[in-house]
Amino acid sequence: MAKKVTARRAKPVAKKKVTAALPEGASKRKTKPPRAKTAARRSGKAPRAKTAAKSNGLDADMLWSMYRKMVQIRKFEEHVWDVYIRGLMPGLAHLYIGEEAVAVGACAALREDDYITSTHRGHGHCLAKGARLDRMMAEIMGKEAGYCRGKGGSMHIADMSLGNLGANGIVGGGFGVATGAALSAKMRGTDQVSLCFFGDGAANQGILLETGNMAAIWNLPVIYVCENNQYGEHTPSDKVTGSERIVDRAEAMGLAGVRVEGADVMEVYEVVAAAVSRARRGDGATFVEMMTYRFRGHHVGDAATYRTAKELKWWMENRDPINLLGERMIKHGIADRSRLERVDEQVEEEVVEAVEFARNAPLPPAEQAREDVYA
Amino acid sequence: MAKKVTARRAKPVAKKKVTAALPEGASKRKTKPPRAKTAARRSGKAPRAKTAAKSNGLDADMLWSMYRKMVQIRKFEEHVWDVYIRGLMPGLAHLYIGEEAVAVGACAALREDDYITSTHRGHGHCLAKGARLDRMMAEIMGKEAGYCRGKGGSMHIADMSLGNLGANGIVGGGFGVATGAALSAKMRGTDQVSLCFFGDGAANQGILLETGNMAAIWNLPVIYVCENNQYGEHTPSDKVTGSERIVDRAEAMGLAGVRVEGADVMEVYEVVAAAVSRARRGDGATFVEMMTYRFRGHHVGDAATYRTAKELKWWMENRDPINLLGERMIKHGIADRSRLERVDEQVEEEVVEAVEFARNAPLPPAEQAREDVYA
Amino acid sequence: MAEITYREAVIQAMSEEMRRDDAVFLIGEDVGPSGGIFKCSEGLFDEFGAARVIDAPISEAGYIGLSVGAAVTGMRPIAELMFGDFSLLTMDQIVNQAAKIRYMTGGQCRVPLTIRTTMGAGRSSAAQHSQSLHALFAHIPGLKVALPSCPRDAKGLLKTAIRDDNPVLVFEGKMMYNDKGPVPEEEYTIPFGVAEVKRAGDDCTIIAVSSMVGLALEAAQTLSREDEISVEVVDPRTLVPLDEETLVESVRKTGYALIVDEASLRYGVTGELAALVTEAAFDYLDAPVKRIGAANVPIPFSPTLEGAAIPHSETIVDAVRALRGKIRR
Amino acid sequence: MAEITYREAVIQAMSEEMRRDDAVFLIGEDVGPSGGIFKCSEGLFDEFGAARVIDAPISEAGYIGLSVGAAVTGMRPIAELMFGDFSLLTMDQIVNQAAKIRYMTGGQCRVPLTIRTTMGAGRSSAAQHSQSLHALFAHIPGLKVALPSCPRDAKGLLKTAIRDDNPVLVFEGKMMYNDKGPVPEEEYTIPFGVAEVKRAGDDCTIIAVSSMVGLALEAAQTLSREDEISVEVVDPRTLVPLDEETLVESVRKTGYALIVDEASLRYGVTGELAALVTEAAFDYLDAPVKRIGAANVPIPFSPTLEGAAIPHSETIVDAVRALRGKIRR
Ligand SMILES: Cc1ncc(C[n+]2csc(CCOP(=O)(O)OP(=O)(O)O)c2C)c(N)n1
Ligand SMILES: Cc1ncc(C[n+]2csc(CCOP(=O)(O)OP(=O)(O)O)c2C)c(N)n1
Ligand SMILES: [Mg+2]
Ligand SMILES: [Mg+2]
Repeated sequence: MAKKVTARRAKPVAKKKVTAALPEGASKRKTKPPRAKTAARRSGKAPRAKTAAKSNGLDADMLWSMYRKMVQIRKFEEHVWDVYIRGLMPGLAHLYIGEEAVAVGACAALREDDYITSTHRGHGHCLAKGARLDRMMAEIMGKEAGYCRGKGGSMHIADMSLGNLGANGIVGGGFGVATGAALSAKMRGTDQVSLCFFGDGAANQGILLETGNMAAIWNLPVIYVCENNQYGEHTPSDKVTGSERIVDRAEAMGLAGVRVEGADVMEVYEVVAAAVSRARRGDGATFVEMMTYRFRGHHVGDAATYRTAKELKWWMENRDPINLLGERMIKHGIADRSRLERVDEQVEEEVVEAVEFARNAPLPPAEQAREDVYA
Repeated sequence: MAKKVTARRAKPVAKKKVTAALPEGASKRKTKPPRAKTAARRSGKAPRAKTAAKSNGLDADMLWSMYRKMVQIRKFEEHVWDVYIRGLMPGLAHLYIGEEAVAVGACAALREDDYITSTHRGHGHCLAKGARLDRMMAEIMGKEAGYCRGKGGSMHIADMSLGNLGANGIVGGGFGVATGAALSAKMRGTDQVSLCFFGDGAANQGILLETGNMAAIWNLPVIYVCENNQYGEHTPSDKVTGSERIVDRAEAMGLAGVRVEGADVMEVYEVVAAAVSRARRGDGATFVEMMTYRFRGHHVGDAATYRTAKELKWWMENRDPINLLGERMIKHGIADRSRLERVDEQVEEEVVEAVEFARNAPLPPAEQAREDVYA
Repeated sequence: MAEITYREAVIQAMSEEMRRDDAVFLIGEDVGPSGGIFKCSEGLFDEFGAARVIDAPISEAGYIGLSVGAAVTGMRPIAELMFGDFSLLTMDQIVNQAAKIRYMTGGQCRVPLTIRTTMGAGRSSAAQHSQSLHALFAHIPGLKVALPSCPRDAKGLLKTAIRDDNPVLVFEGKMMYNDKGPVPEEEYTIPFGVAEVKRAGDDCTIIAVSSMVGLALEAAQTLSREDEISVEVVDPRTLVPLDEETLVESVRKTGYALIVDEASLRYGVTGELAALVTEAAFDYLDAPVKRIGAANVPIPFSPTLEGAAIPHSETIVDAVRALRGKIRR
Repeated sequence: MAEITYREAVIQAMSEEMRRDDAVFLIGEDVGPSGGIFKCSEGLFDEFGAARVIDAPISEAGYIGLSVGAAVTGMRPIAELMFGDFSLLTMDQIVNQAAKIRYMTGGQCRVPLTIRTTMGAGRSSAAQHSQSLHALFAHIPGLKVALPSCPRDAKGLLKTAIRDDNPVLVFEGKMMYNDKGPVPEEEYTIPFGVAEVKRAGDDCTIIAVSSMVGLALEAAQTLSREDEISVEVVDPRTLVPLDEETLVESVRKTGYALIVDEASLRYGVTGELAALVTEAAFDYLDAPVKRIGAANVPIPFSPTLEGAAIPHSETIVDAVRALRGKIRR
């Protein structure tokens, strides 16, 4: 497995002009999606990447690491799909395919002891925060060797030893935990930060206002990362969201806000890194709206008939975060196709191994159902 | 009692320059309060008074009516205080003294069949929407003749026959009901509007985001009236509110927003009237933040030691809505002091009568406790 | 009678009532064009349009709040909460507002609000998508609570709920959506507060709700076949109002009672039902009333664990055997 | 032993634990400089400062959510919900998050979260400020629930709650805040799951919680004086965990049991307690267990109505008389 990408290891990436949010690999002519308003725009208050992006050379190690992690997530999810189809997995899972750059870019800006909270669509967050493929897959298959001993499944994977406070089956369920972890870090006098992943749908849960407001008044070290993939289940985001930009809600609560092209892992990294240093310095919370898209249905088994093939195609062709990064690495002479393919193959092997591990791992014995209720 | 003031009867009032929010009666030098940011500012989207303020003469009838209603509320509350001190009232009450212009100006812009929802500090709203003094006082004293047969008390007065859907003991409890009444009006194809009173404290309840967003996406005929009296119980609003202006939250949800000097009953009327016509036309919801101040403690019995005597004095001297209107009426030759005093005396008599009525009214028999649970 | 699924029964109930009364509308997440995650509103959007089949934002407290406001001003909302677990986000609206507004205002309004939600484990959906939370609502004065256990009841009780002028929570057993059963072709409703004897018997009464009724009927067959114990299965159908009489009568007849619910046992509804029938049938009881519920644990994900946490027909069989084996002095 | 009020006991418990452990902090509405609406945090702000005594916005769900996050990352929050009624705004955080996060993650974390809130009617506060909602939480696996009935228990149980590594709800009886009682001068805690026999007796057991314990003790005096009935009063003190043994032992001894709770009777905790003791003491019972609770109505405002809706010591006296008068065949 790829080594964990942490901000401590991270060397500066090229400082891009922050308003030019389009990934270099995307042709300018093809960039307008059939629906949705993806144009990145920054609020005046938005933090700027400082510490993390002070030179203008590309850090090859870091790019390779991010590339590898995104491929890992992609292949992991493809195997989850496969495992589901083969009937090896109980319940359901919500795949992260298409959104990899958000988790990977964001978590690359975090230290191992920083916190994240994740969502029902959480596999990508977990892997990006350093979770192991085998224990993840084991959890998804309900095995005792899984992260949660089989008690949580796909929707509740956590690895507290790596600061992953857990996925949540309640849409918006992470706001409280993440903001409370930030309060805790502040009270304990550490410089940890807390990062909350959530969707465009979750942004309509009132608790966003409540926790965001508290983050603002108490200047908490929290970064809210809204994954605006433009749908909540089968419903288009713009049908159920009053404002054009979700990030505007943050400013109205007194938070710094910024909207980002979520398919560009470097852009994501840069903006989150800036938000992280801001939080670590004690300058408070930031809200980042990431424009992204899921390439699969809401969950395994959802045929996603509520959106057009054309729309999907546009996103897959123009906003595949793995392609975009790969092309850029090639362009900058950091990678060539064969090396990229080698990574793909290596990762594929790792994931297949993880699936095999999980398949062969035993189910938890029934009596464990009564354990872990109380400490 | 004064006749109900409705928008149907309302003749146009002087069209003031909307940015000059200071009431004419207040000296320009004294207008900065010791704390809090009262300067009225308008958002670009804010509705403008149109239908209601098309001429520039003052409507004397309407001013008298509003004056009388404000005096009625003031005196009613003073008697509630008195009744509390004398031990004639069970439980507690939250007095509206100092905020009269908000309820009276806002309700003057409504029709009888329009809806309001009210708060724990609700007596002013109820009276402004046309409630009777005697049945209100009877309710507050827990009598069977009260609006709620003694079941609700001060915090739950409703008069559904006048569109008053009730006060609420849950801070923020009116958002759902008010917005739902607007949805209902729209579905039933009437042109009724719904007006939701709530405090600066209530604006930190997440349901504001949820209902405001729905009002925006469905273009509902609702007016959110935030009574920013700068405290929630003992806590100053600015300590617990991230954004400087609460109204900014509305715009971020896609609503029109405006901030108003809440001590100026005409300004309040004008702005709400504009919002009401906007809603009636089907153009959607408006959020109005009223800068106001309560002259008494949080509830009867609260000594309000958390604020300075100086602050209170400033507000009472510069922002007493009854004084401001009275002075303006004198200045414009609509009233003289003796006529104003006569109104005071008449109203005092009415309120004393209401208290007597309530005192002599019987308590509900115990068996009524089991009635009204189910329809 | 036609055989239809529990899901179809729910859809029929809604569509019939929406045809019958313009004031009825449906609001919930993804209930519109997509027909709902459980496909329980399929066809409604096409027939009634966007104005009456409303896709809500993910704002459960908010849209239940709106439904209360709509209900007191002339509409008859059906609000769907996809998973019963999400009702926890709306407790203030349901308990502090919907259940009390009529009472607090001295009877000035009616609250014809139906909240449809789901209950039950068994799908490996883990702790936040598997709860059976009806006890929380049954405890609150001002609410009514219905738990249909078969397609016929699903339709009849939901129609009654929609016509009721009070807030009603209808808990649909999500494991039953595909179950088929006979449903009358003609228009019908099922009154609240009327229990049904789903199977008559003499030796032991099982009081069961929701999908536990099916398990109890299965268990009754086994017990009849293998033990010659004749079990009577009674389904209260509504917890509030409750048909105490039918329950008590059955227990007086059989002298033994087992109460089965899928919620976690502790402080759930089985305690109340046991206490009620014990008090009313004390002198007829040959053994103390027994109760079965889920283990007092959050519902776990893995099938081995989940299976260990919830009742099965074998659990019921064993309990009845133990009960009948224990003869009172 | 010093005589202090229930309120002072609460304050002492918090200040002692805050001195003892830096991880403990208090968050709630107006708990800071003003010392709280019920004056239950008086002095804490002065001693511990704004960093540990935090005035929250009126965002109950939000700050309970923050408390969960703080609890799993090394802090020990005490979150105050002024009125128990407001807990309904936070059910998702308490039930879906706090109660389950440890279990769902396979035991990866602890949740040392104490939620202090209030219960009880009698102040003419009407339906939204008078509820006793402990049953809702007692039903949820993963939570613990304590109901102190006197100053000594208020202090001892709260200290135990703060030291417990699980989410605990402490329901304080708001009518008891001014009640005085003896409290040990020396440091002490009261373990969870240990009932206390508040008064020994032979003829009838009364199981009561919170302020109902005081009423039961009053009733016991009357019954002793006027009827020569010797009543044993047992207070479970915590509903979860529950000391079944002490309850059952008492009922086995007296043969009669009355259970008293201030919440509305239907589907409340009395059903569970009645069912439990009936099952365990069936052969010792000379009459069915009786239960008393509030009427199944929202709590009304007017004193005549409110008085009719909640239990009184006379209600208890009458019930015991009826119970003892009814001898079993
Ligand atoms: C409180 C709550 N309401 C509803 C659901 C059902 N649900 C699961 S995922 C989902 C959509 C979430 O949309 P979004 O936040 O945009 O995340 P995405 O799935 O797009 O990543 C819904 C409604 C839930 N799990 N929790
Ligand atoms: C949900 C809820 N939380 C807390 C309270 C207690 N409470 C009653 S009034 C109040 C302050 C409300 O402040 P605001 O909304 O500004 O209204 P104001 O009293 O200033 O008019 C509080 C906290 C409540 N009644 N309901
Ligand atoms: Mg989404
Ligand atoms: Mg206020």
